[in-house]
Amino acid sequence: MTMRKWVVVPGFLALAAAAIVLSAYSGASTPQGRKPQQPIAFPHPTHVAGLGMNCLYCHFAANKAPDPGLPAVNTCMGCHLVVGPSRPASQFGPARTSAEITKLQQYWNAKKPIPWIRIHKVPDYVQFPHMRHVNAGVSCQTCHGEIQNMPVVYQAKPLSMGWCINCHTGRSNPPFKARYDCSTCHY
Amino acid sequence: MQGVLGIFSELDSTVHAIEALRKKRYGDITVYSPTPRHELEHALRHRPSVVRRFTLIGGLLGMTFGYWIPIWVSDYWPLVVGGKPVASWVPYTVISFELMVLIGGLSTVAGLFVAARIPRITATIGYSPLFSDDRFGVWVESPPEHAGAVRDLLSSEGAVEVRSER
Amino acid sequence: MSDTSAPPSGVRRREFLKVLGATGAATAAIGCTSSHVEKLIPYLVQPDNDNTVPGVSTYFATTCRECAASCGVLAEARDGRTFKLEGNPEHPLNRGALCARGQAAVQGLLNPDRYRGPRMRRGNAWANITWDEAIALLAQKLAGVQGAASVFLNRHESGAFPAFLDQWLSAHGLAPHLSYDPLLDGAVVQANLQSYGVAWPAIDFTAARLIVSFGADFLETWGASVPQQLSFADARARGAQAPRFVYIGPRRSLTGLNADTWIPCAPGSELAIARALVGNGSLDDVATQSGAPADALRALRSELESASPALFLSGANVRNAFELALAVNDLNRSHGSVGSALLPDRAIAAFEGASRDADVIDALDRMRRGQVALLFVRGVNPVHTLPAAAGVADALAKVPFKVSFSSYPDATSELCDLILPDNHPLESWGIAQPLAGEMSLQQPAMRPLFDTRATGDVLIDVAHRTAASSRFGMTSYRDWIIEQYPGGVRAFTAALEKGVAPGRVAGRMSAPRSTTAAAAATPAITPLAEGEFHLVVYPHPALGEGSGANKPWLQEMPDPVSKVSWQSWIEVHPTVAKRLDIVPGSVLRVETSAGHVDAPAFVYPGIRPDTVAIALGRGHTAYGRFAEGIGINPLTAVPVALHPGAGVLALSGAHAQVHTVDAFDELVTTEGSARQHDRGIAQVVPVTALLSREERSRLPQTVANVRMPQAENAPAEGGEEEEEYPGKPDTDFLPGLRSAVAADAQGELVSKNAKDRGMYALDHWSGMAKRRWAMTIDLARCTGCSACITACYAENNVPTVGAPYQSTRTPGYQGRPGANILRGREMTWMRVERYYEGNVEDSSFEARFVPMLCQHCGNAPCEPVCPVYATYHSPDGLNVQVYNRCVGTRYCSNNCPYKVRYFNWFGFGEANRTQYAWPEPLHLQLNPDVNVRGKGVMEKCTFCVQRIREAESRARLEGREVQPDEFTTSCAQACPSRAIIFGDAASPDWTVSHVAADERGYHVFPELNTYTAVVYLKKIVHPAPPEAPSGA
Amino acid sequence: MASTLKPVDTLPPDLPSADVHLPGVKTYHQVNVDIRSTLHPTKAWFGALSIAILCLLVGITAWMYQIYMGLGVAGYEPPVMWGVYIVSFVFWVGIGHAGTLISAILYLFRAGFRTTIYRTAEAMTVFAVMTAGLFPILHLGRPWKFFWLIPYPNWRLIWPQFKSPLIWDVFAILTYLTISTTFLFLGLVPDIAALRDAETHPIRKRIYAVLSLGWRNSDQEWRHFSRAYLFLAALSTPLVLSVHSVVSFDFAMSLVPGWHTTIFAPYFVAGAIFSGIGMVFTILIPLRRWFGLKRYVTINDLDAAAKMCLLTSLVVGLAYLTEFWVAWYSGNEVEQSYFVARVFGQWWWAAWIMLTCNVILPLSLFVQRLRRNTTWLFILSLFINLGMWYERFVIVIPGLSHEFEPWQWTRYSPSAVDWSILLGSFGWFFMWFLLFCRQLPAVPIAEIKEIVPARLRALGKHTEPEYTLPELEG
Repeated sequence: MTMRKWVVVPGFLALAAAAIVLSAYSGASTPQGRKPQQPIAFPHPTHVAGLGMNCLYCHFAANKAPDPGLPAVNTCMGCHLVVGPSRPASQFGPARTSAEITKLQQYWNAKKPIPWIRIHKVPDYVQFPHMRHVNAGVSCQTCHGEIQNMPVVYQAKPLSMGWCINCHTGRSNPPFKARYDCSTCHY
Repeated sequence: MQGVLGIFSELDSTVHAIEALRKKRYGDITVYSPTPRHELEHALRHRPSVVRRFTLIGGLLGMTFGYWIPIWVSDYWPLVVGGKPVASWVPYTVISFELMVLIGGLSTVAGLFVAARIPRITATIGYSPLFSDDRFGVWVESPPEHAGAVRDLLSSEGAVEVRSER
Repeated sequence: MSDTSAPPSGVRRREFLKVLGATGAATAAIGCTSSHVEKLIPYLVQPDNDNTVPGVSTYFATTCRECAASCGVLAEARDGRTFKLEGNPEHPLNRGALCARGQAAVQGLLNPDRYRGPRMRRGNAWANITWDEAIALLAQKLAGVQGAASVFLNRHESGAFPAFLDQWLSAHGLAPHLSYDPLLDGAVVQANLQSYGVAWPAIDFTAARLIVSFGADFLETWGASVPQQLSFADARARGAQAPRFVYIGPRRSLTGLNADTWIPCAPGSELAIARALVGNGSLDDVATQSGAPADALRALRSELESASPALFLSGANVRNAFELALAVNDLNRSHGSVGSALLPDRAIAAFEGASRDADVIDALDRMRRGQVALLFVRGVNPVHTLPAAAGVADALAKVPFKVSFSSYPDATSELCDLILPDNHPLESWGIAQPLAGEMSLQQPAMRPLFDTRATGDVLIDVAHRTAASSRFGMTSYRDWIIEQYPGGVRAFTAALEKGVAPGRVAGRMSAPRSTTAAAAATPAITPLAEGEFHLVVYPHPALGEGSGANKPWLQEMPDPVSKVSWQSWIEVHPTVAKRLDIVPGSVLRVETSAGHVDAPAFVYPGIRPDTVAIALGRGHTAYGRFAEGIGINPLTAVPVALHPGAGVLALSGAHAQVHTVDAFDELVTTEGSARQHDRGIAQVVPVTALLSREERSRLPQTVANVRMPQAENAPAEGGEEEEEYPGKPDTDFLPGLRSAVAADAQGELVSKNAKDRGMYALDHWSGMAKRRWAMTIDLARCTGCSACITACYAENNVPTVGAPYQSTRTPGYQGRPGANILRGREMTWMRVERYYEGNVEDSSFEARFVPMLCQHCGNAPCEPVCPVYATYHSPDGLNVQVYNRCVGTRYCSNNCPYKVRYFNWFGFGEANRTQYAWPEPLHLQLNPDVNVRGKGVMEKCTFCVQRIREAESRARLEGREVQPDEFTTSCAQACPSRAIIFGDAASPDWTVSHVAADERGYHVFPELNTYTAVVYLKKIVHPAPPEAPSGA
Repeated sequence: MASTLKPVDTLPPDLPSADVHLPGVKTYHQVNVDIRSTLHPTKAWFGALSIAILCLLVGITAWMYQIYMGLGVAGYEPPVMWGVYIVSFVFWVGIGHAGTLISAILYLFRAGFRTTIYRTAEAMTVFAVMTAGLFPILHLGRPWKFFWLIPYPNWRLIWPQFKSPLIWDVFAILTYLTISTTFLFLGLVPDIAALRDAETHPIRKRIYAVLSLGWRNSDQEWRHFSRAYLFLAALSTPLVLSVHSVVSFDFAMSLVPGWHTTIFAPYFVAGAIFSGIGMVFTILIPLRRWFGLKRYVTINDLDAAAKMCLLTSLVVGLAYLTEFWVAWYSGNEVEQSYFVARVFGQWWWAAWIMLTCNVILPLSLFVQRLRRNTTWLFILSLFINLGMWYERFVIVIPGLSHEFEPWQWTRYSPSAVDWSILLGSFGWFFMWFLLFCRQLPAVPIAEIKEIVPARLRALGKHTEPEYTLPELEG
């Protein structure tokens, strides 16, 4: 009765192949974990965990506008005019000169904006108003991950529709109350 | 397993051979024919096939599934279209019907495979390619001591060829 | 304004060009779009004013300069780009409304064919130069030119700039400039100056009992159209108190179609009729010589005896226009409309100070005689807007050095030697003087897009290099106007908030010519020879005299009368069509003494059989990709006819031969059938059947509900009685409107076994199901002007599809302007349908305009047929279209009885495609809050859901509920006749819920049980009063 | 058993009786020989195949172009949002129906003439449905998203909308494809076994062995087989009726004038069978000539099929009339103005093509001489195919172009892309059929033997009769 296997096995293979193709094709693979090289290796831990700066200090609009606001170069220079590249020994490490701050100053002197590489992005047909989420008590970490501990920022969450809906329908922990009507995000 | 194979060229002699063998009870009989002939079926007096049960169960399963999926899906994320009830059984009857036919049909085939023991790869002993052409065959599963008697019976019934196989 | 040295961070994320189409492609290829490497460019220096919160719009109050009227606008800008214009509610002139041309100013600002910097002619080629070179060159050319040896031809505008210009010219010893406005009705201005001493008295239609217009198209380009429309609509919506409107002219323009009675008369015979109405001249003689029906004239005269005040307007652009205007002024005086309906003391100052056509013609003669050494042209295109017979091009050829300040290459600037591209008005400072006592301020809403400079600044820089430097100490034109501004810089900056301020800015030093023009003897109407036609030439309602032609919105907007776009046409009467044996689209040749034009015929019942009419505005030889080679310019066939006294150019009235040409040029029209086949789409109610609401309430209910006598407004197949008058107080169509989903009103919504009814439950915390967004459209107000269409294009990133370059792949019509529209692929989410009623063979036919948009049905037929939930009903009553879910089966469109769903046939929204609708920098106009749809996706009106959600977010941010009438849709906001009202019909606090209950309210196709969210209010028709026995 | 005992030779050729259906076929062996002799590629066959593939390539090219450019390159003219593709979809689904009807329904009715033609019809069904299934995908605005119509668990947590007739289509078509394929294959199994046993070439033998599932013609196999076959037929019978009803729901469930009518389900099913039989003639008549199967597919069988064709044609004609009557009787002016426009409007010619080909010409089948004239049947069948395509055209396009909103009334003219893709669909269909008919028996072997009298001892000593047969009519 080997014949049975002969008939059945290709069938299973075909099904499996179809399933794989379909899932990949339907965009099931999200860029979760993307970790691109940034022009300046900005250390969030140093600023947030170390200096205890508030996210809103740089991303100033996150609580009042759809877009979180990207810090202008002069925002950085506000401190880094004083805090130069050469670093004395401190709780952050031994004395050294920070190549990154040098780069920052180069950009500033060249009057060039810093070409950051975008990591967190919902598709363009999704309207994501930051202020609605921030004011509803959704922490930055909920979507961006433990960013204060990320030496190099990467995409911690899938940012897929199912993932959004999970919160919006209150299945998250802690549960949130939110609309899950399509026209809340898609128009 | 061993037995005697008689190859016939006429239908009626095959029928007569079967009748005779059934009287003698030498052992299980398998009859080969190029096409299903009711004469043979009458002679063999089989019980009704089990395939119908597969069909029934498959059909019922399909029908249930065909109602369950759309209703569950609609209520899973309630969206109103055209001011109609989110989950309404009427339109879902179509889905249900189609799935009944689909699963019912497939399980019928499954039933055939199980009941008729196909697919099988080896043309087991006691088979001749002529059976798909124009010859009829009678395979009698019989112990050696009966072999002789069976051969005589078959040839006397008009088998064009009789051979023992093991 | 932001630092544009860094591309605004918003732009890339928001022009979702590839969204849908390419997401498909991308997902097919790599699984997810966001794997693309995308840069985030921050500002270098954060603008310290909090104007630029990312993702939040800034509004700059400024002034529209598309026509001389200078309405106030709010320019919506985000991340340093201006992408939308809306009327300024504070502005006394337009009170928040804005016409199509005004809204399209944005496309002028972001036009891909703008001059990118100064250039000069070297031989036959253009050479780009720097501003320093340019200014030095101009300064050097100025030396040695004196007085009348230079001509400065400036587009007529009110306010500070003319004064500045004259000052500058005189400082250089040059003659004052010519303020040329091809759209301004010079004859009326001259007559008004003579009769009232003001150029243009404000008009209050509400005060009139009868309106008689002698070819004055006050809803289109005649005068200040927006305020006139506002007032006209207010008047017409007054039901029983509304004035009747009689239109006298050879052709029914949009204004004429809005009239209750049309008296067709031969062009030029209006004067005779006007005089006969005063009493001199027997009506029958006039009737015979003017071809107007005598009984209609008699009826009018008898009606005049009772109707007072009666408002008369003249706008016929014929040889005796000036005398006509004077006669009309007399009529107004005798019928008591002066001071009531016609308000000289509230004059519209914007039209003051315009030069007469004669002055321009005279200047051309001097050029031709070689007496002009230096010519400045700014904002006008005389080569295109003056009759070819005037020989503008030859005259220009005689001028050794010609300077153009034009922002776009056009027929005139192509002939000039030095191009100093002016900033777009939205990039400039300025002060306009719309009303005598009101200044309208103009401030930049955006940094200059290209290397252009405001003419004022250029002239000042020039002055710094010449002897006149002493008189121009200031560094910029802005400083100059602040010097002029009463109250100085502080008052000025304070006023910028509102954009308008009381007061008057110093006008021109040299007043225009003395206004006592002698009324010439009436030229008798020369009778037509055999086979001759009168030629009527009129400005296109949207393109005007042609300045609008390079704006795709205006090209695509179907002409309100002919519904033709991207094309010129010749209007002929059906009987003529029969006689010539032609069909719509057959090419005709119109030939006059001056020349001839060929264009396809549009068979139009609203024109006299002995007249043909052609619109101005198209036929540009050079005006960018959206205008060149599209249509024809009738002025090539118009002889120069200058009024001896008033010096006004008459474009209409020439005699023309009409031949058929053996060619067919299919009309690019959006019109299917012009008759509504008794289907009750556009319904009317005779004014006699209207009772004011209080009268109604006093009646016992039974009487109140008595069925109104109605012309034929019963829906074709509306079986039940109820369907025939949905306006009655206890009408049963409102439940569908009062609740988000009709089924909700009918009880069950979600199946019993559902765990929760989700957001459709009325008690859901979000309260969405408590709302029902709805709209009312008052057909008594709607004039069909189509401003709403443009507003929708602007707000919702609706692509224009008619440009020639978009037609390369359209089967059957490759490369032809408007090919996609010929194939019915226009994308407009909102259309204005124009239906004829009555007998189109004679002049008594009636036209009805119906703005048709997604009706957001409570029982939407489109929803249940979509296999993927791409369209469904939101709890707050919207019929939502989810673009990114749509797979494009187009079943929804098949099932939509209103046919308001539009499919994206090509990649109109995909930057890498030939059909792309927003070639750089036009893409900066895209509304960041709205998706740009890719190919293969169905789209439709969303009730501006982005505005709804934005208002909800704002309310949430400020911890409050959305206030009644807090926001409205783009079309409602723009509508110059306030016909559209949007809001939450489920809440009594919103205006819309009351208007929807009006007795004139009705649904389209109620018999289909769709429970639409759009309630139309029946048009009010004013039948002529029974003729008084005294008449005749 | 008595019937089988009557001697064959006593009957004159080509006169059918309840006992002898195929006078030209004397023995079982002859059946094997004759039918196996059809299974070898010939030059003509290669020629036909390459033409089919050429057409297919044209279609594929056109589709690629359309996917890249967008649907705008097709002839759509809104609000005519459905065009040639949907027309062809319904056309091909309809073609499919005759196969299942003949193989399933006639099987239940024990119609004699069914045996010889059902295999061809059945194969035609499968390939026609394979063709039809392409069009709904092909006419999508975003075909690469077609799988959103299939319910599968996904990361968006969103599912298809099961109230949409299009989703019903998905289920109906897929079910129909699966079941008819199974049905076809099941019938093939004993025949493949026969081929296997007669095959000498080792590789072919192996392939046949696998395909025949090790079939041994044993009594156990036969009896389960015939039960299963019966049940499948019993399931297919309502299926075939349901499928085209569901297809008709695509139209009947909408409110487009001319679509929104309750007559559509029976009307479409009748039309489907009618067109299907037409296609059967188109395929079978040349086949029996080229494959020398005249002894098997006898003129009597064609005659019987022609009678069915006539019947369905009359039903369709009645449906046409009923539509008009309903429109008039309903008093619905929108409906009425549409039906006036249908016959006298811009598409009067299409309507008249439809009426001529589907109602008038088939009336000729009342004449027996024409029924038994294969040439006429073939010509008629071509007209029927044309007419049925135009029937769907007349249903789809005028309805959409003449809807509620007069302002949106419009025209429609298919583009080159439309026609190329339609051509491609024919290429696709015939490619499959040609591949089939030279590899597998287009006439059943085992089942033919059911209607060929078995050799009986009663006829005396066995002498293999060498069959030299009279040339048959037709």
